[in-house]
Amino acid sequence: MVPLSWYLILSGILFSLGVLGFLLKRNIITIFMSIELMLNAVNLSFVAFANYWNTHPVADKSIVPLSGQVFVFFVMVVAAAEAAVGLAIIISVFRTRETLNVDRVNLLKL
Amino acid sequence: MLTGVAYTTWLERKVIGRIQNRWGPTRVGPFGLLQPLADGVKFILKEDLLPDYVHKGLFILAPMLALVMSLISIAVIPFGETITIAGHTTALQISGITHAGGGISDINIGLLIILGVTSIGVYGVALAGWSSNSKYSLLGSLRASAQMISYELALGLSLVGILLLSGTLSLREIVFSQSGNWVLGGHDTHVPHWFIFPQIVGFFIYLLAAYAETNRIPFDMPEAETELVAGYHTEYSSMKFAMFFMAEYVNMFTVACLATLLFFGGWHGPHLGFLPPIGQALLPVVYFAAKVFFFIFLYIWIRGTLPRFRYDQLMAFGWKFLLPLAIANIIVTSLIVAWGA
Amino acid sequence: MVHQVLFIVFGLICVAGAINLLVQRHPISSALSLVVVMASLALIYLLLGAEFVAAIQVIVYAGAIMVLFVFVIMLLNAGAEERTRGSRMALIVGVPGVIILAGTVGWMLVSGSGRLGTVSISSSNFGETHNIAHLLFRDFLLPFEITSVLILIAIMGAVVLGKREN
Amino acid sequence: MTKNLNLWVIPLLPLIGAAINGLLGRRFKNAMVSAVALLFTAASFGWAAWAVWSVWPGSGVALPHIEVLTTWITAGTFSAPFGFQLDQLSMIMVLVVTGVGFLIHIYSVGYMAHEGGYYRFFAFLNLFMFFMLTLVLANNYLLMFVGWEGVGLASYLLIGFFFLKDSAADAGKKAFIVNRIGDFAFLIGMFLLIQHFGTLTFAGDTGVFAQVAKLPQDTGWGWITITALCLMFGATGKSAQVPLYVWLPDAMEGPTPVSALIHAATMVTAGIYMIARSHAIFNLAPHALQIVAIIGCITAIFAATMGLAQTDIKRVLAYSTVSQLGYMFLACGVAAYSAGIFHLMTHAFFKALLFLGAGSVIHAVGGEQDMRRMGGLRKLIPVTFWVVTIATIAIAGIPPFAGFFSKDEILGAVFHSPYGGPVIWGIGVLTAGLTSFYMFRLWFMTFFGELKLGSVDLGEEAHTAHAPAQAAHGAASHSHGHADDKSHGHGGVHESPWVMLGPLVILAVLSFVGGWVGVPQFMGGHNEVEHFLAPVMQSAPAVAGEAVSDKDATTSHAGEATPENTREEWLLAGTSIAAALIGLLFAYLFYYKSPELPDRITSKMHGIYMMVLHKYYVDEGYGAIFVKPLLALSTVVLWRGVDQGVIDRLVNGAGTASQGVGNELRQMQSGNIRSYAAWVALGGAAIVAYMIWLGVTR
Repeated sequence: MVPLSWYLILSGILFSLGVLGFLLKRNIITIFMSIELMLNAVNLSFVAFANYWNTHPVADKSIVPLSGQVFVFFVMVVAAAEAAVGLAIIISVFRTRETLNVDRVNLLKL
Repeated sequence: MLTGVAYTTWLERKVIGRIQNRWGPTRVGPFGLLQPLADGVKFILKEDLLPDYVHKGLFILAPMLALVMSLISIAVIPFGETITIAGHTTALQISGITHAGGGISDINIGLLIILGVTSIGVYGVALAGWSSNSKYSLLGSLRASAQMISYELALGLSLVGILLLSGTLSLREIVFSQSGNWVLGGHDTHVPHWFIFPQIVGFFIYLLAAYAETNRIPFDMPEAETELVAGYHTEYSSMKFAMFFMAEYVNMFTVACLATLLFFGGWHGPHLGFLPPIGQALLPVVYFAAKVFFFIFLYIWIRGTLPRFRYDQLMAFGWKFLLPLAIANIIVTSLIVAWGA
Repeated sequence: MVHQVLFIVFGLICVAGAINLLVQRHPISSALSLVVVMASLALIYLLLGAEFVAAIQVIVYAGAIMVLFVFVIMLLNAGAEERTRGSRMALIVGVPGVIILAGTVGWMLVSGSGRLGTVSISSSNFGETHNIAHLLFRDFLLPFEITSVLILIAIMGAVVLGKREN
Repeated sequence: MTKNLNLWVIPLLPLIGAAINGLLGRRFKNAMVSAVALLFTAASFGWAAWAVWSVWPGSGVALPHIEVLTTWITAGTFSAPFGFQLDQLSMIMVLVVTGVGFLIHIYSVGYMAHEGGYYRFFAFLNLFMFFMLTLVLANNYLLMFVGWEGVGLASYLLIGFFFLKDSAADAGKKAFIVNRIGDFAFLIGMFLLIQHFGTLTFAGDTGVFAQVAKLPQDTGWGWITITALCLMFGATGKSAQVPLYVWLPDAMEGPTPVSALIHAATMVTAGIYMIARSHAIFNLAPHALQIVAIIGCITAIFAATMGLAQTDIKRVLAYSTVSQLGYMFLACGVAAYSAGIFHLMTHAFFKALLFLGAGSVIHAVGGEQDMRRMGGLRKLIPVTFWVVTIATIAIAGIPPFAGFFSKDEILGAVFHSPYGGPVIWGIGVLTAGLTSFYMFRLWFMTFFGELKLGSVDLGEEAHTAHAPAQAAHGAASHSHGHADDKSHGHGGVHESPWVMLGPLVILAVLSFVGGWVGVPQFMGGHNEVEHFLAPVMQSAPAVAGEAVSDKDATTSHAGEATPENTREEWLLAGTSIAAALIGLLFAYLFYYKSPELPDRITSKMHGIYMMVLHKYYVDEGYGAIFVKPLLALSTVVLWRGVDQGVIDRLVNGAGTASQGVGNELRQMQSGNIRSYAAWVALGGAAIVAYMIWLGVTR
């Protein structure tokens, strides 16, 4: 059987890669994808823990095993909403600035 | 399977021919029965040319993706009950979870898988249009992907009613839950226990959405010959075009099978006692095939008769009519179920 | 054993996809590599016995969100990104930050892996849909409703933003 | 039986008035302004009267009647309530403040009619009322201190009312600073109280006095004595005693009603009130009492002598005020607090009357303040003449006018008290004589002889020229303040309007009969004031040695009037009357019979005269001893050294440093999303590392 730590390490790697992507990519759409990647990494650890608590139930029922998967569901909803709004924003930005390069969209300063 | 697809094309051409008062293919073989074969040979023998200035990887990937996804989706569809051959009991189904017995049992989220796979299938279209660096293709694929995304919602929601009634996601169990006849007020109305009757609205939503999903007339904007040459597969030729072609027809099959399974009781049908045992065993498959054939024919029929929508009409129809209707259908159904429970 | 092999395979696919997402310079390629990541994640979910989540993962993420991305990329006809030197900070501050993050977390996990147990497709009906449904519509009803409101707002926001100003 | 009198309303009403006038008054007509001011003051007076009436002994209300609104400050175990207290002492004070204040408000309506900043004046006046009432009604030292500081502020504002004039502004500053010195001591005293009692509340089981009562008498120089001395020093500041009296004469820069209200009737008595209020502490500290007595008597005699030579009418009154305050101090010093309060009351009447009368005179002669230019006004302004006459007799201490009883009360107490004794008593009597002398001098110079307006003989001018600046300024002040008077018909001598005379008459009546509430035993009266105040003063423990016993002999125990006791009393009373009459006689001789006599005398003993005229050069002395070194110190060390050298450098350094840092940090604010993300990532990494570290270490 697979150790829980493997899943967690995998999710950690994915998360770090997502952060790196956010930092290093110039294309705003790609940056969004990096965010999605991070969310997915988190989801992975959620599901892994859900399974883990199912197989190692705690004495008191303080932890509902399946709740991890429910959280994944919520995360997906949030991700969907975020993607919808974010992409809409990207489109409007593109309309005004004619670019997708965040380095060129740097009006956010004094 | 692919043979079936090939002959579907033949059938289509014949039927359209009849509808349009002409013969359709007659030269190759009796009634042109060998026509699909000839087509296949032609596709294979043709030079597989790759236009310049296309994103090669994606250009090649796209049709494969489309075909593979469509095949996967049809793979999970059960077309019969378990059958016992030489002591091995196996489900009449192409893919599933192999369990200890070595046989194949059902995937208990089959429906979801089909939905997911079809949604992946969108990439084929989108990538095809985008990779082949041509405005017709791009526009076509844009239309196609937009249309697919939009109608996926209606499609999925139209199935929720079924799920509410059957209470499962497994296609096989959905079919089982349609066995027998409707029993109203204690006495047996000799109407088969199919979900078409309570879900007539859902059925029509499903049908329309599915047609849109498969880019068939009257929703074939993506390949509207008159507007953009051939939509997303303008740049494609020979085998890759064939793949798209096959993918489309396989999708048609999938849709037909799903309609059969979900609304028309799958392989259930009147029990015929006079047949020999082997016949008895094969009877459900026959019923299933018959129903699927009906839907395929329906496809062709509609193609032969109906004109094409305008694109904005299409979108408006999808978002402003189908979606609310589907939601209303869900609400009503769930209320009824809750009231019955 | 089978599980471990499968996990390693899919995990490697995931990481490869993620790295590819970073390496690729064209958004479409990145998007596709992300799709790959998600698909393999879905399979890992199946390994964890969470069928429903896996299916949802495919449908929502791969099928809806990523398609939306691709759609937008095609709509804006985004070309390959140019390598602008926008931010030194990203390099001299962010990258070390990420390294610290990954390093600490990884170190903790590796060192603590002994204490953590293993996971498996345990009880058969674990990830079944109706369990999740019960949880979702009984215990987590309020969050569910709130998320629905959230997504409604998101739709409206998207519509408003997408409108042309005229 | 306790009932809620909402004492807080009494101070609040003037505050509202001040707020309305101060904020909106600019747009009001003068009539509106005065209406508001008078309305709220009158209401406050009415409420106070009602409150006093409803807690009057015999009404069954337990005294002191305390109403605590809420807890005001809480610091550790110490907590100061926001509460008001009404007992016999504060009853008298409240009535005096509101009553006299109201009268003076009326008077001001007429007097200030032609001044600029009318609304400002009344706003300040109401503000002063508010603070003064807070002071006298407070049920703890801290709230009292608020009032204490507040009246200081109000008096500063009002002294500097003609702020365009340097002398006025300077006088205001002087008053404020000198008061601050006293307040500083007061603060230290409060800190000592907190340190030892942990509270500042007056009454109650845990109150200061209840705790003091348990303490033995401090015959040495223990902390009680120190505390008492601190309080006493604070009192000297507020009520203008040696050595801090110097601000009061200059305070005459303010409009005359202000001088009447603040610097004669009410504020300057705050110190007396405070000492009387904390008599319990003083009773335990004989040395402190002794010092109080000595200071009081020195002040009295000093100020009296200074008053002799002054030619500015208001200054004469100012010094007389100082000397009268000295009397009250003396009374407190000999533990005859009730006598002090009695004198306070009567003095409030006749001194307010005198000031207002003087104001009326000044008004009449169009802003002239130099008595040498007056004279013969008797015919011209009869009403003023008569009321001033009454007041003069009253202050001179001639029966049956108010001043006599209270002053006699004090002197009697002094004579018996161990802190007083014959010597101090003698000084007191001498002071009484001097007082009547210079008061009648004023009287004669102002109202008799012939009017010398405008005719200035240079010889006198030369004197006043030497005189310190304030005199000249004082003269200037009203000619400035009333600059416009001449322009519209005030040029000729004329009687003041009735809005001014009315209060004068009322006050005249009061200062005539005001003393009768305190007719001592041996004259057949029975000293209500004593009995009235007895409960409060008795709350002091009877451990104050002979002091208390003697006090009793003169005050509450005066009931058993043994013959020799009575004869003695008569003797004392006679002496003081005699002194007063002698003073009158001399004044008559010098300033009516033979006006040239003073000049001869002055020329004979010129040194002393100059000395007296210049107020013993005290101001100059202070200037030389304190002010100049202080100035030099602050210029060289504080200003050049500390302020510019250290503080400015620090400030500028901080400024430049933050600029530099900002310049550096602006790089961070690149507007580049990725940079921000980088910082976020770093922060997240830090947090995660920290949490892991926690987990590891745990």
